[in-house]
Amino acid sequence: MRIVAILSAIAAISAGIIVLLGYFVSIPPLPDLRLLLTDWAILIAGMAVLVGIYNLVAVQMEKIRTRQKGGAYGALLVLSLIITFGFGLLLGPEDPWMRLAVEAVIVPVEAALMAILAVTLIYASIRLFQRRMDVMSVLFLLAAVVFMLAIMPTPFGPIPGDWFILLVEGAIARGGARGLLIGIALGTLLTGLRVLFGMDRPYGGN
Amino acid sequence: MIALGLLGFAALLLLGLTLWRRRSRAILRPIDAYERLNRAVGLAVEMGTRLHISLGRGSLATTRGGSALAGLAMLRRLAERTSASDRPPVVTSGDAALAILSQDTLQSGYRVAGAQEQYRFSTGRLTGLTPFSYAAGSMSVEHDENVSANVVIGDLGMESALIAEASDRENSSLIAASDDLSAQTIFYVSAQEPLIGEELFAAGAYVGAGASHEGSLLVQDILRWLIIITILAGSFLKFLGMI
Amino acid sequence: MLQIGEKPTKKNTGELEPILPEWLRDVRQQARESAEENAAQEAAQPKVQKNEPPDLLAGLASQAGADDDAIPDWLAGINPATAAKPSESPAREPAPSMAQDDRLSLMGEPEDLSDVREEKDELSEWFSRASEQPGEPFTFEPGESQDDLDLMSNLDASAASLQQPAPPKEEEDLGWLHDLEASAKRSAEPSAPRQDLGSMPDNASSQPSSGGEDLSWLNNLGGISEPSQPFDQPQGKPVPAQPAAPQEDLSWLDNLGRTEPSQPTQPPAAQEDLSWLDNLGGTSELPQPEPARPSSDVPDSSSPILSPRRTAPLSEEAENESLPEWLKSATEEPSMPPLGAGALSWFASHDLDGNQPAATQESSASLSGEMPGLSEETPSPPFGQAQETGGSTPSSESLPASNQDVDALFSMDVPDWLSNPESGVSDVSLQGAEISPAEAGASLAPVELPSWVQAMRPVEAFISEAAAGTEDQAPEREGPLAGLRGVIPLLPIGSSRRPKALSLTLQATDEQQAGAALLEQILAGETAARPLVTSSSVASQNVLRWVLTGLVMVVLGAMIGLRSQSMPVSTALPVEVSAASNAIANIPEGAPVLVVVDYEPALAGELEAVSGPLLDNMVLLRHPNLSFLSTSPNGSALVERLVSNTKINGPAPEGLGYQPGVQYFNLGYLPGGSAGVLAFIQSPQTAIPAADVENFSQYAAVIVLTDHAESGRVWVEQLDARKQSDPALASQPLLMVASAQAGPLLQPYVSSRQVAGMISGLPDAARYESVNNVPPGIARTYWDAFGIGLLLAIILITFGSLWSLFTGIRLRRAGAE
Amino acid sequence: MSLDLLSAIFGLIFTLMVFSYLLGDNPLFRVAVYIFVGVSSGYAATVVWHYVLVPKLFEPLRDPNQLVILVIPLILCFSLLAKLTPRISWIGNFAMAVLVGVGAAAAIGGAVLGTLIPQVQAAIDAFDFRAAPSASDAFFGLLSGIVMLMGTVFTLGYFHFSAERAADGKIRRNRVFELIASIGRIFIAITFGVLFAGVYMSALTAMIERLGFVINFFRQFIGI
Repeated sequence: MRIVAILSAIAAISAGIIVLLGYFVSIPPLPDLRLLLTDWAILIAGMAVLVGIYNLVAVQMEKIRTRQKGGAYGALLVLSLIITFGFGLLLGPEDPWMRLAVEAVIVPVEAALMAILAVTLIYASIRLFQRRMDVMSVLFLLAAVVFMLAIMPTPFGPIPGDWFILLVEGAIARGGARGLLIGIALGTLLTGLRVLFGMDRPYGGN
Repeated sequence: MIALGLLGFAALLLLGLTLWRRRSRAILRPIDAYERLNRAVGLAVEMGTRLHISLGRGSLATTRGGSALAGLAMLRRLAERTSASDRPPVVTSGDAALAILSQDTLQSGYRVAGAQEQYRFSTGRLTGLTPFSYAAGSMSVEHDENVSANVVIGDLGMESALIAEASDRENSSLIAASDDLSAQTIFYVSAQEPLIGEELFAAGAYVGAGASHEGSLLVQDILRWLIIITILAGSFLKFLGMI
Repeated sequence: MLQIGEKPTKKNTGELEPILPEWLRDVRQQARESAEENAAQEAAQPKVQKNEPPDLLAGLASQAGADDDAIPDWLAGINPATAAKPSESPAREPAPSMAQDDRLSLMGEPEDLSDVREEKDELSEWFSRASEQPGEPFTFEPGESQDDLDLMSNLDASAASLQQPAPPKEEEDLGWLHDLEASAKRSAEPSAPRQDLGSMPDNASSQPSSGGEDLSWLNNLGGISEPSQPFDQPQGKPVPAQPAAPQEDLSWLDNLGRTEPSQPTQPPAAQEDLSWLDNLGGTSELPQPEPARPSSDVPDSSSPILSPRRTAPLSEEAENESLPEWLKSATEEPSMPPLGAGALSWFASHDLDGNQPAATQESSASLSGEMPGLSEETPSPPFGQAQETGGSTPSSESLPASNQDVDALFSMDVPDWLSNPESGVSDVSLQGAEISPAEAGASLAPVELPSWVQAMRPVEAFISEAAAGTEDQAPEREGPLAGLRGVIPLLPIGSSRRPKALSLTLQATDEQQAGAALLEQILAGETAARPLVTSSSVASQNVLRWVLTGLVMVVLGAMIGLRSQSMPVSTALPVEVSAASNAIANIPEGAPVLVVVDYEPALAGELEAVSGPLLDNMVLLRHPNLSFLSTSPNGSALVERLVSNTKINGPAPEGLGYQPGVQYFNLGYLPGGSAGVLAFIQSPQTAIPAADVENFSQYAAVIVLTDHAESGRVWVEQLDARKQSDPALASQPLLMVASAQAGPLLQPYVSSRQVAGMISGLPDAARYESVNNVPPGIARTYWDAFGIGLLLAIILITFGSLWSLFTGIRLRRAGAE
Repeated sequence: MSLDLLSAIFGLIFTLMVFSYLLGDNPLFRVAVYIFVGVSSGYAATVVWHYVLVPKLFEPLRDPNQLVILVIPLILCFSLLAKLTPRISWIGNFAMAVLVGVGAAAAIGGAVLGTLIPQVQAAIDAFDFRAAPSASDAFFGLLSGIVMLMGTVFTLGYFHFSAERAADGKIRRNRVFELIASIGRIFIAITFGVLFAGVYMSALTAMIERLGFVINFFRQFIGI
């Protein structure tokens, strides 16, 4: 097993370094190798979806078999998944019947889930002071409310001074967002480097 | 060229600081959310309750994989620490490859902890292949599995509001971070102590995942100030019209 | 007779689950929501100590039950440090007993616990010799800091540490350090205390946070290998002691001290408790007929002897046990130690007669050292009460487990005569009332205790009487046993043969009564308040949800039902919107345009409303050939919906009459994220055979409809990289149509000119629509409802937050009062 | 019955079932959600099969020349099936390792080329007023540039992780860093406030769309 871990690490590091060099160095054949390896990764991720589907079904079947809480709902999930996947394999995703699955189930449920956030977000912001009563929370809610005020259409047109609010808050938000994005990029960079150095090996190696 | 230089510099710093950190531990600023996480882990072990760890839906074949890798590093450590628990944590993901990796990570963690028998394939779950189906599946886990704490770390978008709402309804603790700013905003308003910005990538260091995680935080600090200095100097020179 | 291995631990844990998570939440909320918790809130802590131990024992039992021998091994295996760093603690016994191993590995910090054992032994010895020393109360701290029972004090310490530091406590801690050093010098193994000191800062520094000692304690629970070197642990490398140890030691002590300010009024009572304990403590050491032997001599059979420390709190007596411990944490002074442990030490001390192994003597000695006096007189309640009055306590659910475990423990290694410890108490307590303080003082003479230990034997005849009597008795009204029932069994006076032995406990001084009264008061506050608060808060939360739902649905429904379009739309275009408008105007007539559908079905409604004006304007103005490419799996199915809702494929005159496969193409799904995008940019027809162009630069414009800043970023980054090698792409505008939540995140790319123009959210779309005279579409239809919805949200958030703020402040004031 | 009507009826039913969650978690909501998870997962798997595996893996196998190139990914892909059996799941580790390695490299490339360099460049370019059409534009540009610069710098500085142990034993950052962090916290709070407004507007638009769908359905049903 140890040799497997070592070979896996070698595979990950070499693939990663080739792709990374393909990003920054345009010396042939690095860019082509990068595309080839990313294609492989896409294929592996695609095959992983089939394994994941099995996992999804197996977990629900286990719930049904052991009569766990929600087992009956699990049966619904498995049934709908198998029917959709079965028909999808036969008919293809562009078939009108498959589009029906999207139009009749996926879009309505997702859109409705998104819609209920219009209530739950208000609820969460009302309860914010019950969670944290500090100046940052006050600033947060103040900024949100003022920004919505500046955006809000009224029967008399936009509120006076809306442009100034949008200018100042927009500038602050752009600056803050830029700082956050740069920070996240730094974190991503270092996380990726840890994997490329074999310090993190989530692929089964210790 | 600049990018390659930055990359090489970061790599060298990471190697050096990691080696250094193996000799002396870094002192990092306290982050309330991670203190809460460490308490939640210990209490879940102690009380026999379930920990729900959600790794988001960042596909590793895309650029969104960074946060997923950070979540996996944290998961590995949490797996070791919860290996003595009556109820092993449930790990949910919205990406199939990530779900497989979460199973591998759980197995590795338990193996190192000498508790292989704790591993069940059903503890590393794919709850959906699209963002909202993943969130909906995770809501069900929160509802059905007697979860005492939800640790949501990874790539999530607006669907994170559903997970936060379910956690609130189930009255379970929520420790959440995402690399997406919309999700961070939602967690900022929903979680007791929000994890914002790059704090997501500090998860490993704060749960004790090793010197490399500490080292990478120090490299982040060094690069951070280099970038700040570059921006300030560049802005000034640009204002003067010198560049 | 039941064996430990036969305990169905999961069942026990399952019984506890309904209680524990709720308690956990309550304690968390107390720790978080209030900076200065009042006594009633802090009273939640006894529940911790009351409820936690069963799980600890359950954990042990379950492992035993699952696999008598293997499980301790793997539990021990949880801590590679034991294998990785054998020489790290030279003073430690080389081979701890299986039971210790088991326990220690569950705690995950063998060094510390073995150290604790040593330390407690020294402390107890020190107690027995110098019980009048004023500084000695603090000598409880080290032992307790590593005691698995002070979970809540650890939790609250870290919680309180977020609120307030406690410099004075630090000095006390330093004083305690000196005391510890002093006691260490007197101890048989001088190196042990230093080792403890060395190990404590390691624990404290195991987490870099202010709650360090709390986190290290949690690491112990989690069974991680090296709480003292958490970051190096995965490498499994032993790390030498840190030079910063003293500092970290201070911080650890500081963390201990942090809880002090939360109970400024209690110390006097606590002090009294301590002095009282110390008086009793004089006798506690004496049962030890011999010094502690290395635990390597200890046979495995000692395991059940150690475990009851966790079992005891399950019983009614556990409550009593936890109360003084809790009172300690409430008063933030080291106070009355856990009676359960005392019970154990008493139990162990009697076991000495029953060929008790050396390690057990050692630990029992240390325990009795921790809680002198109690070790003698309190043991009877744990067992007698556990079986009879446990049901009347809040922890009644956990009672069966505790009884089984306790019985099992007795049945395993303990001589039968010891399995009924009440007898000792029954007659002890019986006599207590008659004993004068003078006699009590005399009873503390060391020489008397061994005889008392031996004299325990004949008393077993009283057990049944005592047990039967307890149910009928009224609870004690005063003294340290206040609120307990059956501690003093109704037995005929004279049934005891040792009037002097344990008489002191029943001598309640005024201070003890004050402490007990405070305890009762706090207990009453705790038991009364919690259920009401939670139920009402849950109800109010649901009501709030329903009210918000009703308001939003009714108001928006009315606006949509009325089809109101009365609100004017501003004609002032934001810079990025006008830039997008200009870019559309510059697209050549009939040129191919790539439209990337990169949003989830959840946001289809918004993205269709936001992209409609731009797409309609472009089709009306330039009649381009549209190629729809999806980078999300569901995207390709959303294309048809998009073109129909934006009336692109609708029949004229209402629609724009575009035909699929003629004026617009659905290229389908492009997998692979950035790699897929790069592949498509490099060679569209290779990536998607159905692509209508050979070269990406043939697209006159790229319009990305996205709900996610990351998706936009992928296109930005890949196009930027490609533009460096393909100058033809430089003139190709990249336009973003973004969801309102993604817009601000894409702004940096707009201001960096990587994105030529952007429409983000309904307001931009409505403005674009009205400025460019696009036929009114979805954006205009939604506009009025959007305005009213925003107004409603502003009002609800503002007044709701003010209400939240007001109630929060009121609660804090109430708490302060 | 046309597919459009069928999808409208199902859409209405599922929308109302999901809305019932606002009254509390209930079986209707859970039925809708579980069916949704099954259907969306099945559809996504279908898309992956038809758009990824078939065109990129299976169809090219017909061409012997492609076979040589595809043999490695083919082996890697099928080795993943070993993950279905824990006993031999290690066989799939190589495939996952390649995926993780490529993903890490993609993440690094995206972070450096997609965010770090462009964002730093954009922060600097905000002070380029040579193209400003008027003095007032230049003034407002400068004002906004300064605010953005402060926002970027203080927000970035807020996250500084390294700290030190103070004399009182508490762990805290250097005073300068603490000052920067406390200012950065203000920018972060305002930034999140603005982002929250955006998030809410998206949710509100979705709510309007769903309510509009329900109301229009009944309106057409009644014939108004």
